[in-house]
Formats: sequence, C-alpha cells, structure tokens
Amino acid sequence: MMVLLIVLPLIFAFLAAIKKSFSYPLLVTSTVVNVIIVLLLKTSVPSVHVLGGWKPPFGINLVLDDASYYAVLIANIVFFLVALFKETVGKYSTVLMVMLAAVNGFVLTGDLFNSFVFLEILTATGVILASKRENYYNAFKYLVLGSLAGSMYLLATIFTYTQVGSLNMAHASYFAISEKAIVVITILYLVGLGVEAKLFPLNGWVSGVYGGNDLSPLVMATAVSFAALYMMGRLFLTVFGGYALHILYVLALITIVAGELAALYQKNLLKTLAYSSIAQAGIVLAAISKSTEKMVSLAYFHLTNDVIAKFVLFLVATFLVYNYKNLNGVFKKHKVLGTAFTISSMSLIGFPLFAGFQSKLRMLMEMFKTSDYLFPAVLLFATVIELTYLVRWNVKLWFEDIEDESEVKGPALRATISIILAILLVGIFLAPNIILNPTTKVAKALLDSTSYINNVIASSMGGM
Amino acid sequence: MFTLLVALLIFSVVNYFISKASWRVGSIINALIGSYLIFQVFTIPKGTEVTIGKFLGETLALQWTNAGFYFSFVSLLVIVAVMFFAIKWLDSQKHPAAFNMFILMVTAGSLGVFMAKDLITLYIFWEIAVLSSMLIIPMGKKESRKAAVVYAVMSAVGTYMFLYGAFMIYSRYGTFSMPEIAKNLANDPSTSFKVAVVLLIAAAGIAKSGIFPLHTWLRIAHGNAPDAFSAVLSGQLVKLGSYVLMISVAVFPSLKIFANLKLYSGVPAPNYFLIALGAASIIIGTLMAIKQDDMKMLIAYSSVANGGYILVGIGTMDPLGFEGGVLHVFNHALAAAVIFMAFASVVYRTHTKKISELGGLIHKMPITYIAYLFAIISLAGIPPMSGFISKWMIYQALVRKGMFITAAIAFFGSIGSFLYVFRPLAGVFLGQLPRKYKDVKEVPPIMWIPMLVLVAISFVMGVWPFPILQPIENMRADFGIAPSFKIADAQNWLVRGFSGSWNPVIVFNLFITGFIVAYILYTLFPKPKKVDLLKPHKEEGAPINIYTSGEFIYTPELYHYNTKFYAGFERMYEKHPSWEKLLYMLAKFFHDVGEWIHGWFFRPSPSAYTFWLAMTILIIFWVRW
Amino acid sequence: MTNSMSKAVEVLKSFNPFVEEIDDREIKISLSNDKVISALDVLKSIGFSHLSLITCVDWIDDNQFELVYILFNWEDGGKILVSTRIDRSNPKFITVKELWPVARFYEREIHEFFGIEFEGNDDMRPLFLELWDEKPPMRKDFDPSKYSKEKFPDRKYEKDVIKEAKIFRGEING
Amino acid sequence: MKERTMWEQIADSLRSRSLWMLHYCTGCGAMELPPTMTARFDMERFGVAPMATPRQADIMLITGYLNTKTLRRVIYTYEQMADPKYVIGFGSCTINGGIYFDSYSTINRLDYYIPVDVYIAGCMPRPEAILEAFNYLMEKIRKGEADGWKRYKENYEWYKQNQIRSLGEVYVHDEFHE
Amino acid sequence: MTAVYKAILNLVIAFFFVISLEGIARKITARIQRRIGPPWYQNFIDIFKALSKHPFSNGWIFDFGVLMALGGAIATAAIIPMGSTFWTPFPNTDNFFVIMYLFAVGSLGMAMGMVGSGSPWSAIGVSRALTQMLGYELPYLVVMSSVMYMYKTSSIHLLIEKQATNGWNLYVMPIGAIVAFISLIGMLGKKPFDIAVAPAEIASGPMAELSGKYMGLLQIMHAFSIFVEVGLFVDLFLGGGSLGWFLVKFIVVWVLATLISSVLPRFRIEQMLKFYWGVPLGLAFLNALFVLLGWTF
Repeated sequence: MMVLLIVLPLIFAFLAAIKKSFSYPLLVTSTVVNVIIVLLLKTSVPSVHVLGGWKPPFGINLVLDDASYYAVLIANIVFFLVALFKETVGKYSTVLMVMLAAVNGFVLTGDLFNSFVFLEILTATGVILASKRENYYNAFKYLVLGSLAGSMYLLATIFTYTQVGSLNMAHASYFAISEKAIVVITILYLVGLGVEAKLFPLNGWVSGVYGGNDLSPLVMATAVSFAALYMMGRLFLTVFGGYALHILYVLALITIVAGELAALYQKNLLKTLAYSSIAQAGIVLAAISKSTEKMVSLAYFHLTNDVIAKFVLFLVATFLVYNYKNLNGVFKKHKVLGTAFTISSMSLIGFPLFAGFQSKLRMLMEMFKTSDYLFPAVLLFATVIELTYLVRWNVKLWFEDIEDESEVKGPALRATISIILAILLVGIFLAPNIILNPTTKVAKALLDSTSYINNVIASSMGGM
Repeated sequence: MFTLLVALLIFSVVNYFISKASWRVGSIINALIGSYLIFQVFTIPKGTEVTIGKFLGETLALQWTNAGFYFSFVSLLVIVAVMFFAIKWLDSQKHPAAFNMFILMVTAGSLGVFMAKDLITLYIFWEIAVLSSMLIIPMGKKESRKAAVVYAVMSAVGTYMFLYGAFMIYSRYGTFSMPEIAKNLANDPSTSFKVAVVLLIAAAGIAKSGIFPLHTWLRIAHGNAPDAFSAVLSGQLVKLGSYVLMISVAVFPSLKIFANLKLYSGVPAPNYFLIALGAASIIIGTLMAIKQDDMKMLIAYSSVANGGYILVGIGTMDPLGFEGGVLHVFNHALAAAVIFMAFASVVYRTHTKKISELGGLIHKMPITYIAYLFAIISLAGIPPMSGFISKWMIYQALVRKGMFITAAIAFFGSIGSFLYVFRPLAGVFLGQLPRKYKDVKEVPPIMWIPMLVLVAISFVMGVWPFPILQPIENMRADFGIAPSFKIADAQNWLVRGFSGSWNPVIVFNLFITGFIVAYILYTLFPKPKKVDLLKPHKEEGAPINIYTSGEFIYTPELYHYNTKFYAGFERMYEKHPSWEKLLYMLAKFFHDVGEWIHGWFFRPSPSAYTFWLAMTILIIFWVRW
Repeated sequence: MTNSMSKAVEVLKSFNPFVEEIDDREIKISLSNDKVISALDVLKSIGFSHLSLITCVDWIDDNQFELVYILFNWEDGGKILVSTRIDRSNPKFITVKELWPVARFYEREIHEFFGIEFEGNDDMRPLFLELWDEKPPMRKDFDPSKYSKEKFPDRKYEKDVIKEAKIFRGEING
Repeated sequence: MKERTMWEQIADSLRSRSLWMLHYCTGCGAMELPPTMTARFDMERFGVAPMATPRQADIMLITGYLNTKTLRRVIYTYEQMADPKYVIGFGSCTINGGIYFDSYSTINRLDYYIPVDVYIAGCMPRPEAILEAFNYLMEKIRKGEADGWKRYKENYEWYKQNQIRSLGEVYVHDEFHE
Repeated sequence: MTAVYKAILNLVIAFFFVISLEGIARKITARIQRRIGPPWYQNFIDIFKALSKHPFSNGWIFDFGVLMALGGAIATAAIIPMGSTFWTPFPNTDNFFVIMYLFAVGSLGMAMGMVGSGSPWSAIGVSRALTQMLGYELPYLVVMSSVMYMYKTSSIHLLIEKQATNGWNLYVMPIGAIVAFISLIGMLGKKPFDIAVAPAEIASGPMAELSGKYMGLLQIMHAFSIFVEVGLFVDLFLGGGSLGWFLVKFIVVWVLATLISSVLPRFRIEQMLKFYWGVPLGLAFLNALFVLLGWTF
C-alpha cells in the first residue's frame, strides 16, 4: 500500500499532462488520496515493501518506520494545504504532483541510489517551481547548485557501493565501512544533502528561490526541507551511526548565526523569511548532530513548529508582497492575516503562549543537562537577532501609517487556514505532547539502526 | 492565584472584542477588574502555593510572599489609576481596543512575575508582560515604532541572559524554584559560578529597570509611547526590573553567598558592581534629564536615575538601605505615574510634548498642576511627601557604610532631581500662557481623580509612613536582614536610622504651623491688588502688566522663559559622549556583518556557489576533526 | 587727499563734479541729481564700501533740500561726502537700498523728518517719532516752540523769579 | 493736614526712614546718583537704597528731560509701583522744560502727567542738593503731606486726560517688540 | 509643651537676632567702603515698611509660593538646636538630612511662587539659584556625611555633645570646616555667589515681581534661612556650647562671611560651578578619606 504514495501522484501527473484542463482537480484528488493513504498506513507502521519482488540486497525496498511515517505525514499534509490555493498553484499542478511523488519516494526509500534519483527529481521540480513569476536567474542558480549536490550525492553512493557491495541502507549500516572510506562518504553525503538542507556555505540559493515567487516557498520551505532534514537524520544517525556529526554541529552553528545576521540585513519580507528558515534549519541540524534521543526528538519538534510557522508566514507574506507595493500598516486592512502572522512570528521567536517557547526551552534544558554551553549561547544570541527583525517587521506591518491605498479583497481561504494553523501553534504550547510523542518515536527509530536492519532483513526473508 | 492570572489573560482577549464594540465600556470594565484585583491582592493569605503544572520534569509553582504582595500592590495601584485615566483619555488614541487588551495582559504578566516561585514561571510571565507592552508602545507617534523595536531588543538581551543564568543554575542544582536555589547557592564552593549566575540573573533587572549599560531604550520608549501607557511603563514595568534585581541580591542571600568576597564595609563584590552601575545610572539619568526639552523624555531619564537609586538602596543589603530602596520603588512608582498622567493630560489638551512650546498652563489646568506639583515634591524627595523617607533611609545607609563616593553621587542625584523636576514645572505650567493655548480647558474629572488619589496616598504615606513600612519590614524579615534596632517604630511615631531618627508627624505639623503663621502674617497686612496675567488674552491691545522694564509687550510667548532652562549648566557638558550612539553603532555593526555575509555568500553568481561548495569539501577534508 | 580719494576724483571726472576739499582726509563732491546714483556705484566699486550716513539739509530760502551721502574707504581712511540738491516743493529721490541695505533706515529717517519720498523703498513707516501727526519736524518752516507751547503745557510763574534772584543776591534792593 | 490714625503715623515714619529708590535715569541726571550712593555722600545712611524693579521701589527719580516716548514708559512703570509711592523730579527740565522748553518732543511740566512730590531745581542738582531733597521728602512723609499717589488715584481722570492730550495714547505698539 | 516654647524662642531669636545682624552686616560693608552706612536697625524698618505697603499679587500660585517658602523656613528654624541639648526643641527629630530637605521645601516654594509670577526675570533667577544649589550642596553634603560617619550619628544635638568631649570639629577636621564655610557663603547667597539675585543683570532675579508684604515676608524667610544655615555650621563645626556662646560664635561666623563677601565681585554660573566642583569638592573627598583612615586630630 505504501508504494501507492509514490505511484498514484505519478499516474495523476501523466493524466494531467495529457488533459491540461483537468490538471488542478487531479492535483487536489491526488493530494487528498495520498493523505488518506498515509492515515490508513498508520497501523502498519514498521513495514518494508520490496519493489518487484527483488530481495533487498539486490532490489529496492521502501521502509516505513516511525521516522519515515512522520515525515511522509507532514509532507503530504503540506502538499494538500498548498493544493487548496488554486490561484497560487496556477499551471504548476503537474509539477507539484511529480514533486509530491519525489518527496514521498525520497523519504520512504531504503535504497541509496533510489534516494539519489528522487533527490534529482526533487531538484528538477524545485527548479521549475522556482522559475514561477520570471524568477529565472535564481532558478538557474538553484539548478547549478542542485545538480552539483546531486553529483556529490551520487559519488558518495558509488563509494558506499564499492565498500559495502550493496546500495541498501540497512546493509550499509550493517557492514562496518573502513576508516578511510567512511570519511570520504560522509563528507560527500554531507555536502550533497547539505545544499538541500540549507547548510551554511551551500545555501546561497535559498533566498533567491524562496524569495523569488509565491508558490515555491510554500512547498520548498516546508515539505522539501523537512524531507531533506529527515534524510540528514536517517543517513547520519542510522546509516553511519553518527560519524561526522561534529562537523555538522560546527557548520550548523555557523548557519544559525549567518542566517540570522543576513535576515537582519534584509529589506524585502520574503527574503527575510527565507534567511530565517535557513537559521531554523541550522538549529535543527545542530540539535540532530547532538545525536542523543532527547535532542533529536526536540530537533524534529522544533522543525515541526518551524514548518507550521513558516507555512503561515509565507502564506501571509506572499499574499502581501504580490498585492501591495508599500507594506506599511497593511495589517490594518487584513486583521486576521495580521494576527496569524504575528502569532507565528512570536512562536518562531519563542515567546510563551506559543509553540516555539516549548521547543526552545526544552532544547536549552537538554543542552544544559549535557553541559554544552556553546549552543545555548548561540541559540539565545540568534533569538535576539531574530526578535529584532521579526518585531521590526511586525511593527512595520501593523503600526506604520498606511501609504498604499489600493483596496484588495480579503483572502478568505488563506486567512482561515493561516488562523487555524496559528491556533494550532498555541495548541501545541498548551499540549506539547501531541507533537512530542511522534517525534520521540522518530528519534528512537532513527537512532537504533539495529531495529531498522532487522526490519529490512526480516522482510527480505518473508517477502512482501 | 493561577486561575486569577489565566482568567485575566483570557478576559483580555474577550475585552478586545468588547472594546471593539465600544471602547468606553471596555475601559470601564478594565478599571473595575483592576480595582477588584487590588481587593483580591489584600485577601490572598501569605504563603499560599499553587502548582501550575509540569514543564520538562520541573514543577512550575506560584507563591504569595510579602515581596510579591508589596510589588503587586504597588503595580496594581499604578495600573488601576492609569485604567481609570484611560477611560476618557482613549478617545484621543487610534487603537483603543488593542490598548485595553494589552494593558490587561501587562497586568497579568506583572502579577505573574511577582507571584512566581521558580525561574521558569517568572520567565513565562515576564515574556508575556514584555510582549504585551511591546505591542502597545508602537501605538504612539512616528518615532514610537523604532522605540518598540529598541525596547524589544534591549529587554530580550536582558531576558535571554537571565534565561541562560537560570539554565546554568538548573544544570548544576537541578531545580528552578528560588527557595531551593537560595539554599544551594549559599553553600556552593565555586565563587566564579555564583558570581556569573547572580549577575546573569540581574541582567534582566538591569535591562528592564533601565540601569546604566542598557538604559537607552527608556528615552525613546517613554518619550514616544502613548502617553498614558508611559505612566504604566515607567511606574510599573520598570518595577519588574527592580523586582528581579531584588531577587538576584536579596532572595539569593548575597551576604551569605559572597561571604568571602566582602569588598568594602560589608558590601560583597557583585553587590558593589551593581551599586556602581546604579550610581552610574543616577549620574547619567540626572545629567541627561536636566538638558531634555521633551518633557516625557525628561521624566524617562528621571526613571533611569530613580532606578539607580533603587538598585543602590537594595544593593547595600544594609537593613536601612534595603528598606529605603524598596520603599523608593513605591514612591517612584506613584510619583512617575502621576507625572506621566499629568503630561498625558497636557498633551491631551495641547497636542505637543515640547516644553519650549508650552507655558502658563496653570491658569487653565490648575488641578493637573497641583497633582504634578505634589508628585514632583515626592519625586525630588522633599519632606512632607513619602519620597523623602526612602531617600533618607538610603542616605543613612550610605553614610553609615562610609561609601562616600556613592553617597556623593546620591546627593548629586537628589539635588539634580530638584533641577529637572522644576524645568517642566516652570516651562509648562508657570509663566506666560501662549496665545494659541488661550482656550485650553481642564481635563475631565475622570482623568484628574486618579492623579489626585495617587498623590493623596503618597502624601499620607509621607506623613504616616508606617502602613507602607509594615509590609516592607516583614519582607526584609523574610530575607533575614535584621537590623540592630526597630526601624519603623509606630508607637512613638519614629522612623529610626543608624545615626538618628526623625518623626514624620512632627515634621508635618511643623510645616503646617509654619504655613499657618505665614498665612496669619499674610492676612494681617494690606490686601494686594490683583495682577491678571491673562490680560493680553482677555482684552485685545492690552500689554502684559508685569514689570517688563518699561517696554509694551503684547505677545505673552515673548515673555516666557522655557527653552534651554539651565543654559549655564548645560553648556558645561555639551559635548558629552552619548551611550545611545554607542549602542546604535553596535546594532549597526551586526547589520554590516549581515550585509557582508549576504554579499559574500548569498547573492553572487552560481560559479561562486560551486566555489564555496568545493571549498567546504576541501576544508572538511583538510581539517578532518 | 589720500590716494584713494584722488583716484576717486579722477574716476568721477566724467561726471564733472564740483570738488571742494574740507580737510586732508575729507572732500565733498557735489553732483547733479541724475549722476549721483551712478557716482555712488562707482565709488563703491573702487573701495568706498561703507555708507556711513545719508543726511539732508533744508535750504528753505532757495527752496531746495540737499542730500548728503557720507562714504568711507577703510583701506586708507578716505572720506567722501557726495551731495546733491533736490527740489523742496515735491521732494523725490531714488533709493540706494540695493547698494547698501542699511540705507533703508536712513531713508526712513529722512522721510520722517523731512518728508522726502524715495522710490523703490516702500517701507516708509515712522522710525523714531511715535504717533506724529504734524509736518515733518526738521523742516525749517515747522515752528517747534509753537508746537511745544500748544502740545505740552508749562508752568506760569506768578512771581518774577529772576527779580527775586537779584534781590536775593542784593544787586537790587526790593 | 487731615489727621492720621496712630498706625498710619508709625507707618509713615517707617516709610520715611527706608526709601527704596527706582533709578529711572532718563536724562543727564543719572550721573548725579552714583556720587550720592558712594562713600562721600552715602545716601544709604538715610535708608535710601537702589532697587531694580518698580514693584519694590518707593521713590521714582526722574533725572532729566522726558521726551514723549520716555514719558509713556515712565507712566507705565509708575503705575507698576506699589502704593505709597513718591516721585522726585530732578532738574529744571522736569520743572518747566529746562533748556528743551521749545523742543517738539520733550514735555515741559512733569507733574502735569504724574504727581511729583519734590522738585530739585538746578540743571542737574549736585549730590548735596539730592540729599537735601531726600531729607525734605522724608520730612514731608513724616508729616503726611507727601500724598502724590493719593492725588493720582483720586483725580486719575484728570491725569489721564493730560496724558492723552500730550501723548496721543499711552499704550503704543512698536515694531521691535511684536 | 516645653518643646513648643523652645521652638517659639528659636523663632523669636532667629527673627530679632538675625535681622539686626543683617543691619550690622550692611554697616560693616559700608565701613569697608569708607562710608557711614545705615543704622543697625535699618533692616527692621525696611521689613516693616515693605509690610505696610499695598502690594500686587500675580495669582494664587504666587501667594501660595511665598507662604510655602515662609512656612518651610519657619519649620526648619524651629528645629535647629541652639548650642546645647537643653535648647533643642525636638530632640529626636533634629536629623541633619531632615533639616536639609525641609529647608528645600522653603526654597522650592519660593522658586515655584516666583516663577508663578510670570516674569522671565524670576525664571532665569530661579534657574540660576537651582544651579548654584547644585554647586554648593555637593561638597557640603560630602563633608557633612564624613562628620556623621565619624561620630556615627546625624542628630545635631548628639554631635554637639560629641564635640564637647573631643574638641570642636574645626580642629578635628579643619579641611572639612573650610569646605563647609565656603559652601556656607554659597548657601547664604552672599556677594561672590549672589548670581541668582543679581540686581544689575536680571532685575533682582526671583524677587523681580515682589512688592509690598511679599517682599517683607521673603525678607523674614531670608532671615530664618540665614539662622538655619549659620546655626547649622556653628552647631556642627564650632561645638555650639551654651546659648550665649552659640550667639557669639554665630556673630563671629556671620561677620567673617560678610567681610569676605563685601570685597569679592560676582561669579558667573559656570565659574561658580567649576569653582565649587573643583577645589572644595576635592578637599571634601580628601577630608572623607582622612576620616575613613582615622587621621583626624
């Protein structure tokens, strides 16, 4: 049943390619169907699906354990929400369907080469999305960087294949790779995935793509980056057993500071949010690189809050940027959008009454428990900078005197969805466990690679 | 207690929609809630504890101590007065509904802070207070947007240092609740950890109560916030900072903790550092206040100076000094609130904040004038009003401890306060009434009643200080600072200090008898002829009838002295280094670093990206931890 | 005659002035009405930058006003009086406000005390006298003592004070 | 002389012993005052002291010719002085116009406009004459005859008419004080 | 009830003694200027003459200010102990800071009243007076705090007793006494420091609008404030002694101050501030250091 998640969107995509006019309804149906499938899959969580009967060491298998289930769930929900906005999707529904398939595939696959293939598709569709609203130059930049990253990823897979003899992740993690080889493999993987996971020196493309048009940030900043960060966890924790994590830790810290400072400098709202998402990704990566169960679960908890908040922020921001020339005091005309924007930005900063508070405080708690004094200092410093530009934007959008008199009809659907998600954020503050339980399961699944291996090998014996 | 706070928070959102309908009803409800809260504060029995819930394995609890009662009572006094004041004042504001909502949130936040038993609850309610006040400030005029950002950043810096300190404590002792922390800190061997932690906790107090290094936001925030709210800001929110300072010095018994660091006449080193900061903020506050032309910024700087007084008082940890510092919280809260409300009514009527444009408003707004006069008597620390008692105690402590430089700075601050409180008095209220304010009317009663009530309270506490000294005494007893003699001796009306006592009632009687004797003399002699200062306004073409060295002057503004009031003194420190510019330069530095990063890493051509990609691979390979 | 003054005289030759030397550092140049303004301009350009005063003399018997411009040259202290005669019955002259801004006060004063009109200088408010309704007082045909007698009453002495003083000094017995 | 109550007599004797002088130096008489104040003649021993503002002054010294503009200011200042106030006119210019008797701008007779208690003859009296005047004024105050301020109050209309007749109007606007 | 009688005695002495002293001061200054000078009772006459005139009142705040000024001065004069514990009207309230700040009530009242008169002369005068107060108050209070620190008490009559045992403060801490005397001259507003009441520059400063009885009342207030200031100096630095000795020392200090003030021209504001915060403040801190180290004689 799991493979339908990948196959169905592809079929719908081809149908849409044939019948142009049906493409949007097809997109909606495919996302709805996908969400239903994911919910149905809830019961049969630790299961492995072997493609075409080929046993794992030779064939491709899809692994659905707690971690990948959570990632798929988030990705599909995001795509479903994006699909609701007919006018932002416009004629990109086929691309979106392909991207949905790619994301599901990338997350579920247990095979390294297969994940490379899905990564390539992701980058390709990402480039097409990024080129919306004539954002060609940034799209081109993303294409160059994405393909380079893809090639690095491929090299790493080839090296692992030479060392382990099979492309299967379980096998890779099972057979100890020699000392010299592991270094090359991890570095190439780090760089390959780093581009997609917005690691510091590699995330040049982010501001161009996210800041470029109104559709790509909604999808890329949330679902795709979630998938990339999940894959980071999967690779470095399960497959390589936490080998090159201290490199990741240092790069992540630099990403946080660089992202925040660049955002501080920005004048354009979308670009600021792009850099803020770089910084949040940095925080998640730093937390993952701690490789303790509590920290990894908090990492994904923080990532979930960030995804929700970013989704709302970009929803509101894209609407504003493409409807008003001058943004002063715009929220006076759209009160609901404004409140959603403020709530999610407050949650990003970590004010109490909002989800961010829970994740940041717990992270600080954990770090102090493991007496690591550097990361909390960087985190708090980054929060101060983040607070500066987010408060500056909130004050500018709420309280400045309105200069742009153009009257734009309030976006009812967009407002309702963003206010629901904002209230969800407050809900998470009140009952953090609704997110914390799944993320602890994710952490457990990622960390003990033995259960991962047993699932895969067991399934290779028992077949389907 | 916790239900009270949650109810307040929920009701603040409800009140938003009520005020959307009609803001007047909303603000009346606000005022009623406030007064109910004051009543509630008195009824809660001391020592009750309520656990809120579990957070990361630690229990979050509220406790009702003497300190909590005293600080909540003082802040509620100020907030309720401002709420009543706002009932009529809000019609001159653009966002009355949001104002009503956020002021309730500020109340909830501050009460939560005062009730918090452990650092995390304190942090949560502290952030609520900061968040809601941060959203009220930008409702003011143009400059207030920037003020909100500066305010947010400065309190964020302080708060996150506080959080860092809290977690450092947690990592070592595994608990957040303050009583346990106090015990553990008392017998912890490593002094460097203790000093670091106490100063980090105090950082939030320094940021919030506007002590020296982080005091620049006060000028912008108070100067430009909506007028009534700057009364709450300086009267009450600054007291959150003093509360945290008190925690970092008294709740964590600094005398015991730093027993081995006794630097000078019984004052441990970190306290001495805090006192030095307090003294610096007294100097800066006073000097800058004297030269301000905008009356609200002037009183903002006076809040910096008085925050310094409170810190100096508490920092000495001397029974008298401590009591003086805490009493000064009460005095400054009331005085600053009344002064800002007076300025709010002046701005409400004349729509200008500059002293140089105003003058002679006593003829048109006598009641506001009286409220302002008594408030500045208390702020300047002159006997009949309660301001004097707290300053008297601080002086006694400083002199007894022989800290002469701090004492000299404290004296300079108190005399400087005569100067800067007198400047708006002479520039705005006394002197000649400009022609364009000819038909200014007095503010409606709902606005001057709160002022007079607060002034009356401060006056009564000045004459008979024992009701307010009682809670402070048992707060001091809680912290175990026992003096060798009874400070507030109610039986024979004495307020005792180390080197002498004085009897507030006798002093007041003396002043009254002196006043009566003067009045008798006044009536004995021939009746005066009335010189009407408003003659040029009443009949056209009548010159001013006071001594104008023979010249016929028809425009009163020409004959009113209010710009550069202390020119002689201001000239002495014209080219002074501005700390504010320094902090702006620091912010600019981060901005430029962001620009550099953006320029180098994020903007250039794809070829640069590949270069950076290759560089990362090379570096990692080369370094290979 | 300092050299700047002699240079000035040469330059003004073309205006055929009537030059008379008052003392070694002061000469008086009388010109006809139409040449005065240009002469002043020339003098200003060659260094006589300071217009110290504009005065007026009332020649009532030959029914003329004499306007005198006093110029100083501060390089070597030369002083020139440029004077001209204008008709008295309807006195009118051109302002030098553009050359020297201070001239407008001098002209206001002359207008107030002599009643001379200056085209180009419209600000002819009274400068010194308050609420003056009579003829301009400096004119010769204005009789101040009559004005004073009628406007400001004075004391009538019953006794002859001078005789009293003489008796007191014993010159005459009385 | 109308009889005065006991209290008024005491007050008058007090007032005579302490006269505060407003030094309105209009004309050339101002130079006579410094010698009277300083060591040689020392008027302070009679209790006469210079005061800066009319509010505190008792005597107003008009020390010279008064043209119309100054007279307006003198009248305006005189009205600002507190009651029992006395005026001393120095020199012949205040008595009967002096050498400016025929000028179009100076007034001839001072007490036509404000009540003058003592005149000092002389075209600027010497300090001895001034001291003599002060003592004479003190005598008059003690005897209760120096009631210039009462006369000003009683026939205020007459004074006002004279002022309007000579000065046109007392309160004028001038461009330098708008 | 004896306290009330003593207070009244205080006021009566303050009134007659100080006003005649002022007359004597005018006589001394005159003698210095080689002129005869007014009789010693001249000030009484001036005050009663001022009280008997018909004044002008510039509004209710003007009257209230003058009354508050006189009220404050009377209250402060009533507390000052005259020389010995027997002559202290209120033994447990004569704290130094209470006296200093109750005295401030008087000056604030006067300042408010005078500026209330609406004349810019008084506003400028008051701003100068307050700046001058800032000037002389700082060294004075530092010296006083060192006195209080040394004897561990700030109630005046106890200080007098302490001085009876180990000698006058003038000898115990001479530097402090000098600095206190310099600020005393500033406090009295005598010649070098009468910037606030400069008759030539700002038409007698705050007193510009005072006529009739207001002038009289303020002169009485000035007399009381002189009594307070010089009385404090005598009590704290010359040991006070019995009532007779107190008055003698009072006269000596007053005459010395008059002598100095009658030969010096007036300071400008910055000059005064630079002067006060220069040498006197330095000496005050030096004195504090000596007291701390116990190097007193």
